[in-house]
Amino acid sequence: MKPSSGDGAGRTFLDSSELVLNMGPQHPSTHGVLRVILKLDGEKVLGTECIIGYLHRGVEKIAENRTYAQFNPYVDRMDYVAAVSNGLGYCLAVEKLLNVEAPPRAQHLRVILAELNRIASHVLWLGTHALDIGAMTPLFYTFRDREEILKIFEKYCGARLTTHAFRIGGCIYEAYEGMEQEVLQFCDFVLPKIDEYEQLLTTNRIWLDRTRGVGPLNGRDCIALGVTGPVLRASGVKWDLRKAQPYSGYEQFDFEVPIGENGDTYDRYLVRIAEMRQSVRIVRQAVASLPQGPIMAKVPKVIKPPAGEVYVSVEAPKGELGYFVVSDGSTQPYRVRVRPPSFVNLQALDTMVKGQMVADVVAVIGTLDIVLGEVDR
Amino acid sequence: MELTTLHYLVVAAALFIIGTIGVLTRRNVVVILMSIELILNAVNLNLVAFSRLYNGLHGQIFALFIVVDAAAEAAIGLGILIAFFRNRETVNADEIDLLRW
Amino acid sequence: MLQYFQSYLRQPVTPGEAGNYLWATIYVLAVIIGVSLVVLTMNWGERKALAHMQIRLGPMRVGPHGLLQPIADAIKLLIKEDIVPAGADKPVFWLAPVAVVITAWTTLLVVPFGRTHAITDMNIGILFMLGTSSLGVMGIVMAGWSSNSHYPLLGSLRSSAQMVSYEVAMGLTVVSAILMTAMNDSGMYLRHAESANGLAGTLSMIGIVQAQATQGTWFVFKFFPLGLIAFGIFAVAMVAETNRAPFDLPEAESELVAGFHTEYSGFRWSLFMLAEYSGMVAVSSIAVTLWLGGWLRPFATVHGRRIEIPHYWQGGALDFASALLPALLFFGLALACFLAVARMPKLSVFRLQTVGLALFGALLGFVGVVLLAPPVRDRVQDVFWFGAKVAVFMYLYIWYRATFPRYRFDQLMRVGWKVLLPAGLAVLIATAVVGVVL
Amino acid sequence: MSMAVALLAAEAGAGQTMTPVATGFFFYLLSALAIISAILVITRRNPVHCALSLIVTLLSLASLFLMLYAPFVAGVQIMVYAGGIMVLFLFVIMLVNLERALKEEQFNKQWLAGVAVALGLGALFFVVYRNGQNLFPGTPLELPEAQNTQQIGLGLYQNYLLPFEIASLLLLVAIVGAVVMAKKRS
Repeated sequence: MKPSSGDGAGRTFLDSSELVLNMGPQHPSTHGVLRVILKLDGEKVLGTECIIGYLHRGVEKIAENRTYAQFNPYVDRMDYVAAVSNGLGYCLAVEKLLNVEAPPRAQHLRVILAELNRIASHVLWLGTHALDIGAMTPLFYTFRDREEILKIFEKYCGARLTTHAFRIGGCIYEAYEGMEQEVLQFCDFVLPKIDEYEQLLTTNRIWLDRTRGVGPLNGRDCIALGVTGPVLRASGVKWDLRKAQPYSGYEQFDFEVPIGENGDTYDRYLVRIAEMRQSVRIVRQAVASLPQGPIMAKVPKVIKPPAGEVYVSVEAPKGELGYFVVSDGSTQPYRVRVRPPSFVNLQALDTMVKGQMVADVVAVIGTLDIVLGEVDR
Repeated sequence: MELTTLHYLVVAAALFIIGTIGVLTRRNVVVILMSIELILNAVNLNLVAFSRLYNGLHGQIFALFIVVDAAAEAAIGLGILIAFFRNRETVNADEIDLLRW
Repeated sequence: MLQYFQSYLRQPVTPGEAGNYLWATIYVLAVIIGVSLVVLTMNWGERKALAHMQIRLGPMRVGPHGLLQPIADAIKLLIKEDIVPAGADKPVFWLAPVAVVITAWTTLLVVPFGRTHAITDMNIGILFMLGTSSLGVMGIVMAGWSSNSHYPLLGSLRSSAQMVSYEVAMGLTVVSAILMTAMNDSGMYLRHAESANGLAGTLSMIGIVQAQATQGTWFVFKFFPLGLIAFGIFAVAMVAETNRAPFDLPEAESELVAGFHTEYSGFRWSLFMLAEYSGMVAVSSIAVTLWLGGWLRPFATVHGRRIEIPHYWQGGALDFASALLPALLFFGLALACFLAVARMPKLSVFRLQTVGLALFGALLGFVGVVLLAPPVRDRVQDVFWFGAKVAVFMYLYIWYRATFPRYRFDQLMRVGWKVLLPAGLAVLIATAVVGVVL
Repeated sequence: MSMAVALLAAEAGAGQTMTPVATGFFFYLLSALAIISAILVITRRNPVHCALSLIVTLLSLASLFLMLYAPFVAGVQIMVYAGGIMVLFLFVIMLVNLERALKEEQFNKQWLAGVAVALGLGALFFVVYRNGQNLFPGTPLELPEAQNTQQIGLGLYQNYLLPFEIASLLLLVAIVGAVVMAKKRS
């Protein structure tokens, strides 16, 4: 009857002990259109298979038919909850090709927006992750607080989500009047809110039960799978591109790289919470030391980088976001290859959930913090 | 018409016979177990009816014991069935023809 | 007619016991309509309360403050297309929601809303309630199986395992409450000889409340802290039994989409919802009856161990005040409505809403006035206190839902079998021992 | 209104005792339900339907117990079978390969013999009841419903203490046995 896994008539629950459950692409908690095929023994997960591509828009191919500047808005559509980081990475890559560097003021503005975006992304992650685990209320609190960040974005560049805030060579928008104060106000506003989330979750018994020891991943596996970002750091590997190979002036700021011990879902939660606090720290420093000066480097009107190739990666909220840009000397990139953190992190799903329960799959998908726009591109 | 004990006995007898037919003729062991439940319940009905007839509670107490027995029987029966199913992939009584495997 | 009404009101027993079929039928209808109204109110109240806990407003558009939202939803559900999956086992698929509702409502047969306000009083009341409420799982399994889909199947398997395991803990705590009924007011076990006058331990729901009245304490405070622990266990098991957060695994939205009713839509789905909320009312009623003194009002025993409600000017100040409470509650609600009317924007688009809210307030005020009338007041007080206690549980359900993450299946089982069951057993044994020793 | 008053007067006469109405109707309804669903149990192809019919039978029997003034047995019937048959039902869901079961022969080769045996039994019952009719007095005695539970409790703990303990032992053995039997041998 129904439970039979389709691998032949006459096989049922007990002997084949495999139930194939198709999760998604229409499912409340696959964060978009991820499809996971689960092989189950009762509630236990024997194996998973991720099927992706439902949101494939050919971003990398599009790049080959657009000029460098034209392609810039497209990258915002990959990780749409952290568009600023996407734009930052792309701009840095093209700038490296052109061999220019954004002026200090632009770099500071970029850092402020990127870190605000990191908070926004983590806050959104926290809300949806908690919702996956069944806690409904944090979602609304986190959305309330994310709204403040989006307001700043909107005032700065006119867009809330797909910001397109940066241009190749710096920023196009000067900080609006009172932006420093608003950002600092936001910093004062968000720290108590982070405490509030922690109050709701960090010592909540059910939360601990649901996250501790769930989806464990040790540092060695992380490196083998290419996992980056908070997931890697929660496994005890201190690897943050902002520290390891600083870009956009991150070396000037004093901040810590929080790491976890056990590499389970709870540690990943703690690491992200701690990262939000560190981001606030960076934003405060960046605002305090915001230099005066131009916000745009000298970049030719028609961007025509010399032939060559370059790989630039930034620490996006979800991990290492890399751009491999090949130029043939024309106005259009010959090839753009994106190394999306979500896509690589998603590889770890199978390792993490094997032997765990169905409910943990949902928790682990949540804790990986994937965005399908970025996975499928 | 006034109801008498006999009415209940007839119902019980009918259930008993239906249960017997089920046990004797069905191939599916699960359904056979269900038929045994039917038989036990027919007996219960008899006991309770007699209990009322003779104005005592012994019949009802025995009915309780039978309920206990039915529960134990269902548990053991299904346990055997699972163990069997794991080996032979069938729940048909006809195919359960080996004393050991 | 009035005479008849009054003579009924003097009846000291429930219609079921009296063999009064007319009134029994009226009570059945009243309970069904009442529970449906409670479900509608809960629908609105839950959304509002949840919304305010989650810094939202909740329904605001349909009627003033969304008061008509549940009705609008009901209409929407009724006229929605009724989808039966092609691979479904049709008869079972059709029967499942009906079975769920029937079992949920049957449970309410013995709920004592007041000394005489129960449909009937059964010798085996609490056993009957536990039995029928455990039958509810049948409907859920039927729904899950007949949908011919993986998510409902997993949901119903989870549900049945969950309900069966929590029933055990629940049953144990219920037994400890029943043990408590078997003691006289000094906490001693009643001898067999005494039991002849009907004071011995009882399974009857009304008897349990009366035992609390006679012993002068609610069982939650009996043998402190034994009663409290037992009540706590019951309160947890009861949430699991009704499949509500944080034990809502059978319909865990983020894992199983909607669990056993994934494939249901429209009216059938609304039956599941109706049954879920009726079940919540039912188990809350059990909790109230067993531990919180049923229809007895707080401090009812200050002036001696009195079971009967004194008339207006006879009791003490507390009696008088509590007699006015039901009416005062409705006056307060009416006042809230009028305040909201005063705060309504004075725009022509809001006129209809304003008038509607004012009328609603007036209706509530009128109910308050009716409740003040002496014959009604005497009879309604019981129901008021019972309802108030159940309402606390209902609010707790909402509160849980807003606060807790969801348990995982193995953790749920662990809590049930390794925490609640031993604790329940320990409390049961301790109650028995303490009852003898004291 | 006059009808209502008349009803009330009738009640006043009846007093505290139960005055069952339409017992005949309910008896026939319930026993018909029980027997029809019992027949469905042994004839349905789909084992899930069998289990559902069995539940209907058990519930109608519980109601019959109520009519026989055995409320405690009725309650136990509902409770134990709701749990026990629930499990049975689940096992049906998990064990039986429905697609295969639906195609297969439902009755074994001895069905004729089975029916013959059953008919013989029926004949036996018929004879016994016919001849023993006067053994069962027409109207059974009224049994007070009140205190039923207490009396059963006393009976279990006084006269039937040993069987009671043996029954609990039986249950223990059944639990252990079922677990051992169903455990996977790895």
